[in-house]
Amino acid sequence: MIHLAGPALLVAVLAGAGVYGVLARRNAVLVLIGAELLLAAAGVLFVLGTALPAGGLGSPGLLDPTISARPADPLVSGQVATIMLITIAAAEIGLALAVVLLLFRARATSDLTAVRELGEASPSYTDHPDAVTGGSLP
Amino acid sequence: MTALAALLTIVLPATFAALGIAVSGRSPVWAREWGRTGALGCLVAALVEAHGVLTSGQQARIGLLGSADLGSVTVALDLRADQLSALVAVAVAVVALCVQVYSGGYLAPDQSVAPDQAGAPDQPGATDQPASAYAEAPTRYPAYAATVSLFTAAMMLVVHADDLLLLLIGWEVMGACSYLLVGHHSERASARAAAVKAFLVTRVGDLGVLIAVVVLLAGGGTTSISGLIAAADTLPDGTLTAATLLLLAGVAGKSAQFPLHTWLPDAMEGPTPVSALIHAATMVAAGVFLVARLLPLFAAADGALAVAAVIASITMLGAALAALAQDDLKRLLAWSTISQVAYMLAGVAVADSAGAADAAGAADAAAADLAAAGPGILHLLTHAAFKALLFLVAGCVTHLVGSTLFADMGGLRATHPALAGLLGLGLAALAGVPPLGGFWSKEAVLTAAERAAREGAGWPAWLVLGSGLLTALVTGMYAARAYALVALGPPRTAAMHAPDGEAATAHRLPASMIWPLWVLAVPTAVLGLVLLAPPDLLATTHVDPLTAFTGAILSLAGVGWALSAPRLGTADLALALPAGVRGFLRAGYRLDDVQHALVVRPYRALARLIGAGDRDVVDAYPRATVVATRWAGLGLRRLGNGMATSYVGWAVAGALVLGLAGVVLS
Amino acid sequence: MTGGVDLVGPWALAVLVALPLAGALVLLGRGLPARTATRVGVTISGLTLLLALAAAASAAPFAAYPGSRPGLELDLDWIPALGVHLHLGLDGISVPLVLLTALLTLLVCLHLVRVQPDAGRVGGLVACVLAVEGGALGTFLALDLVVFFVAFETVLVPMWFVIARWGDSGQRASTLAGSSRPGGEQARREAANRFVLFTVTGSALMLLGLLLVAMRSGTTDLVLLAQRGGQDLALGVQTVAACLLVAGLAVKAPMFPLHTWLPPAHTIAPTAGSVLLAGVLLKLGTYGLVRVVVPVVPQGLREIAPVLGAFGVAGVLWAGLACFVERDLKRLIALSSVAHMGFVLVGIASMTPEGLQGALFANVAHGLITGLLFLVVGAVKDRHHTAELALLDRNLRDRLPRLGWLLAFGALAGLGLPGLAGFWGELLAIAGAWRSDSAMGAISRPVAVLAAVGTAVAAAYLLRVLRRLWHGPGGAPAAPASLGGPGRFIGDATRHEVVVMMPLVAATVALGVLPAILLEVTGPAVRALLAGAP
Amino acid sequence: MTALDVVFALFASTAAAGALLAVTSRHVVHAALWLVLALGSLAGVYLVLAAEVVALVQVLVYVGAVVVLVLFALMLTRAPIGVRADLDAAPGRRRVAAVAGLATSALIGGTLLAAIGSTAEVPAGDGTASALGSATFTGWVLPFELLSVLLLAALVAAIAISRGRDADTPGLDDLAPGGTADRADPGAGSAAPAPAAAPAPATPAAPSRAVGPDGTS
Repeated sequence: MIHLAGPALLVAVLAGAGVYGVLARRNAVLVLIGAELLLAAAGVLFVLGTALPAGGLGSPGLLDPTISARPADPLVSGQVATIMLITIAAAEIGLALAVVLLLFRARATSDLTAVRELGEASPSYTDHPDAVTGGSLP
Repeated sequence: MTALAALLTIVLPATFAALGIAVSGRSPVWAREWGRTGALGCLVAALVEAHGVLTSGQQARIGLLGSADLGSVTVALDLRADQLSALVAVAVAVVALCVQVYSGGYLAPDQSVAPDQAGAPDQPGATDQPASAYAEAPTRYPAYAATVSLFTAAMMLVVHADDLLLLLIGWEVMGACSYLLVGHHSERASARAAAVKAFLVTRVGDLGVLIAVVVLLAGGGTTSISGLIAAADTLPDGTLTAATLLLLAGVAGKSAQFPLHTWLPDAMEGPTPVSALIHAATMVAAGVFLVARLLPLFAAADGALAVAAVIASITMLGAALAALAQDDLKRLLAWSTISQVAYMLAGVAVADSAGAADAAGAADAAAADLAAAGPGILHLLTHAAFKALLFLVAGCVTHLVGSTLFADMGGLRATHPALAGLLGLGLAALAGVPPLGGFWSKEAVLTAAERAAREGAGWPAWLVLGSGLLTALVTGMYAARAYALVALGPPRTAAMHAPDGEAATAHRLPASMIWPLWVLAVPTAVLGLVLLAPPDLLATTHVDPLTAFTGAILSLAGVGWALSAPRLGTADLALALPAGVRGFLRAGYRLDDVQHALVVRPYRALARLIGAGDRDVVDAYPRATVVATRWAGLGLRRLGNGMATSYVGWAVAGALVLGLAGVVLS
Repeated sequence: MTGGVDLVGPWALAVLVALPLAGALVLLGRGLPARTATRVGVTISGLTLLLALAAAASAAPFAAYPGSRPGLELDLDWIPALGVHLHLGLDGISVPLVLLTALLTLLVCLHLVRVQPDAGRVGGLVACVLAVEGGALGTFLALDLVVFFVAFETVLVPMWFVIARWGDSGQRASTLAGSSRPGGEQARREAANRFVLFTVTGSALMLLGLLLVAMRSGTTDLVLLAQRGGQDLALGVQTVAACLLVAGLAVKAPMFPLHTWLPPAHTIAPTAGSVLLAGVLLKLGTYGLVRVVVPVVPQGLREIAPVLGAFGVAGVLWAGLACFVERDLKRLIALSSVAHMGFVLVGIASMTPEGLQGALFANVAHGLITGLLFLVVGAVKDRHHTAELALLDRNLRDRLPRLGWLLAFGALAGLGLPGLAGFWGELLAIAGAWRSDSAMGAISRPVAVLAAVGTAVAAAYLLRVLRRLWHGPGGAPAAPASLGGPGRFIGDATRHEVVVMMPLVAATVALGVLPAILLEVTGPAVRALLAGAP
Repeated sequence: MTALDVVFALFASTAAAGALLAVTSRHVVHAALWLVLALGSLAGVYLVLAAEVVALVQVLVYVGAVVVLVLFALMLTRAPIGVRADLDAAPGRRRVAAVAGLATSALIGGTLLAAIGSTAEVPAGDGTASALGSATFTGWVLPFELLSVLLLAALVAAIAISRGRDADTPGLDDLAPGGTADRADPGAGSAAPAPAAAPAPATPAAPSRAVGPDGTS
């Protein structure tokens, strides 16, 4: 028996921190840390979902404590989802770190602000739009 | 029988027009015969119709094109046959037949270079084409003959229409045919310009008819002429006034009345038989016919007839003066047509009150309505005869001398006495010399005007009377002047020689060009006799002896003055005028220039402006869309700056906005 | 009117749409040689015309809902989840346009048998023509908003191909001094893209309007909607829907300030494409106005009728004046379409029986006359390899008499000469505008007078063409020798070309002298359409 | 206020603090270690929420593998030791990021609190291994299998990426000879790439490009 407001607040804080981390960091690895926090927030939310009465956020039990008797969810959906989430996150970070490593080997940096080759304003971006649209209407 | 005949007067020429194009191919001979057959059939039909109408009374409601479901009303597109239509139809058919026959000789199929062409009044660019080029071209005769037939059919449609929509069809088809015929010698720039001008000026006038039809349809709920006449007194005043004034605009355009008359003198660019057709019986007469046909409407509308009278008065005198100064036979005749048509219009315009005085004696109201237009119609008939004669004679003269300029003519009496006699006959009828047809009809108009003036019709009638008397004098002058210049004096040997070098006296005219002249000479001389046993239409048409005497004296004075001019020291009466005045009159008061400055040039400038506006203003918006899209694209491209965190930032922002929207909206 | 002859059943309507589309698929799938492809096209379009005639005969007598059901009706479930029916019907409003479309397609296919564009495979062009026919017939037969929209859009794609692939690449306009128009490949692409972008934008607006109507009234069935006559829609909704629908359809019509896609598209398109564009595509817009806007949102249309009428008459005058200074013959004819469709818009905006009768009549007349003019001008252009008025040889009446007379006939018909088809539509549109106090209000009479003036303006520009091209000194060509030299041979219209054009000439004359043919068919339908409107 | 609440508050505040420090620390390795703290506390949170298996997995995968992986990555990319000012973006950008983070927190927190309500207290569910196991291998077996395929794919992809396919790809030439990637232990699960990339012997070549400040330390 715990108060649900706590986990909710924790989710909010983790998500906010994750967003900040993703947006404010330059180092690719640190950006990934932010992403991990976002995923973690999602995981907490899933587990919180298991703790909710049947029907989730739409359940009448949320507002009326007398209907708090919760029929057991035989599939324990929230927790299973969290586990899967963690797995996916692990796969993701493995891949991401591989990319970061490759980037570092190619560019000798893991600073994301220094890698802009795919940007439209890059001097190496040669596909001029006029070549695509074929000029203007008369 | 009458109904069938009336129908045939329209259908026969139209059918033969189509046959002439479709069956004859490029063979001019076949085309000529198709055209003549059509005209002959038309004449027979018209005579049968006239006989039927005169013996068994009028007939209305002859179906032609079924009915038209206009939405809120269904109009029956009917024809009618009454004395008015029958008499005019006979005149039209006679003239058309003469013209078809005459054209066969005049525009002889084997003679590719038309006589008009050689010495046409040289305007700048008039001969921008070597004559040989036209000689190579296939003959245009089949199309010409078919167009004349179609022209006849259209006029017959106007004459017989009992529905304004039908009348409008004939009315405008005539305009199109005149365009085709005036532009017959289209290798000449002047002919092209004249054709376009003829069509456009009359079309502008026709807008009046078009809108008048719409107004009457909206106000009266029908376009049937008999229906409208029956309802003339119950129609709203505004509808009546608007419709009649608009119709007058169309009349002014078609009948070449001031200020829309400028096309007619230029239309002399057409072959001479065409001029005879247009001037004598068809196109210009259609305007007067329309007013006569709708006279009860005009009479019921305030001021419409007064306006018509003013227009007619201005036109008849002004055109007569302009005719006096012309140095070209055909243009003189053209101006005389304008003047004479104004007589008819004046006769119709003043006729109402005169006719009303006698209405009590007429059989019924409808007949009285028709009879009121009698003087004008009588003049229409006599004019048809003598003007056709004059033009055809002029064509012969042109054929002989190869020019239409007075400067190239002279001494016709010595070389071709019979032709000169016919010319004299026509000109005397034009001048109103008794006892020719023209005299009676003109005096009938003047009598009607005088009676109307005396019976309190007010100043328009007086204006018509004064203007008419003055015009009689001037008409006598220019008619006699024309005769003096063409028939009297020594032959111009240089010009009277035929192209092949034969002596002028030996140059023979084809028979097909001669006998239409004699046919037309008969009514020219004796049409006045119709007043001895007038049909109902002319029952109220009288000639007042005193007025007739005054008119005749004035005409003869003009004739005498002009004929005696050589003894006064100048062969040409016009030379007695100051040079400036002469030039001004010859140019038709320079109204062409005014028209050019006030209408044509502004129109061209406006068209250029709009043309540029279409490209640079209206189309600028789509093109601006292109530019704007490209700039927007360039701007949005800057968002794709290659920085991964920036992309994530936009994604987060989007998610936040969506989430917020969800919260707010729920 | 007497009852119809039951030649065919309702299934004919579905076949009418499916037959040309199937033909198009067959032609696309098999790379047939040009001869066979055109034969197939002629066969299929001929069958379609016959079927259309039979269906029209079976659908008589013509009345329209809501007074009675359409003469021939087919109603099948299509998308049950959305309540969309495959609802086709043939009534007095659609019959003339269905027949016109079938006739023009047949003529175009016949024309393609001998006269083929310079570039591209003819089989594909015939396929596109048939696809356009199928889409257009679908539009004219649709009695369901969704079906209407789908068919309306179906026409777009093949038309894009027609312009972009078989368009006129030999434009010489750019060689003329002072002409800034590009030529060749770029011109084709631009014209095609412009056409698609304009019309797709219009379609998007129209779709919004259709959705609004469908959402608010809960049905997409046109018969139901027309029976309600907008009673279940609030005035505001009606006005917004009418604005969207009119704006969308006016692009296609096209209405005056939205018309700039039309001249390049018509000019660049091959003759077949030009004829279809003028005769069929433009009709989709005005047909939509009559079929959807007038009965479904009558009060909304009444609210915006003054604007529609003003733009319509502005188009009449604007395009007429622009034609007067236009230098390219084909472009001139194209611009004149804007003027003619201006009359149609004025007629629709009047919301009177006369006006609608005039609009429907002018629709058909324009298809016939402008179709004929495009065929003639296309023939002239093929022979001179340019349509620039200044470069074309003059004196057509002597040099090429048959073409010359056809051109003169077309021009006279185009300027609304009474006795030919063009006249009645214009007269009735003007008459409708004059009486349309209830819809157009204070501007009704000025609009009528200005529209009448437009007929004189039309005379001015068409006579200019005739004076320049038909008349004129003959013999040596006015064009410089570099454009082919004086010694080249230019033949008159072939028998084949004359045969293709003659039905249009005959129909123009027939409708001109016997307007009852068409007016009797549309009359009851028009009254029924307006009866729903309060 | 039960004991569980207190325990939860302890774990939660630790996790929150760790998370905040992890994203704000100017020391790379510290950031990684703060992440360890945060994720580890989350395991406690899961325990309090009666999700024992989840807590265990969290410890195993996150604290045990992922963080180690992160630390390896930091080492391999020559991450600087000590406080650095260039880890964060420009101040303006940081402010934007802070606003975005706060907005996210506010939105999520507000929504959740409004939805869950402050009064509802529900018994924590049971997250025993047997319950989860039966659930996973009955109802969730298909997603579970799909997940395993995903993991396998990620494993292969990580190897492929870090090893490269072409010999001429810049930077891959500098991998240790003998293919260290071959020594990757499939059984190590998601941690597989880490040993693959372990001993990078030399400074990356980065031809024709100035070596950034991160690479020079």
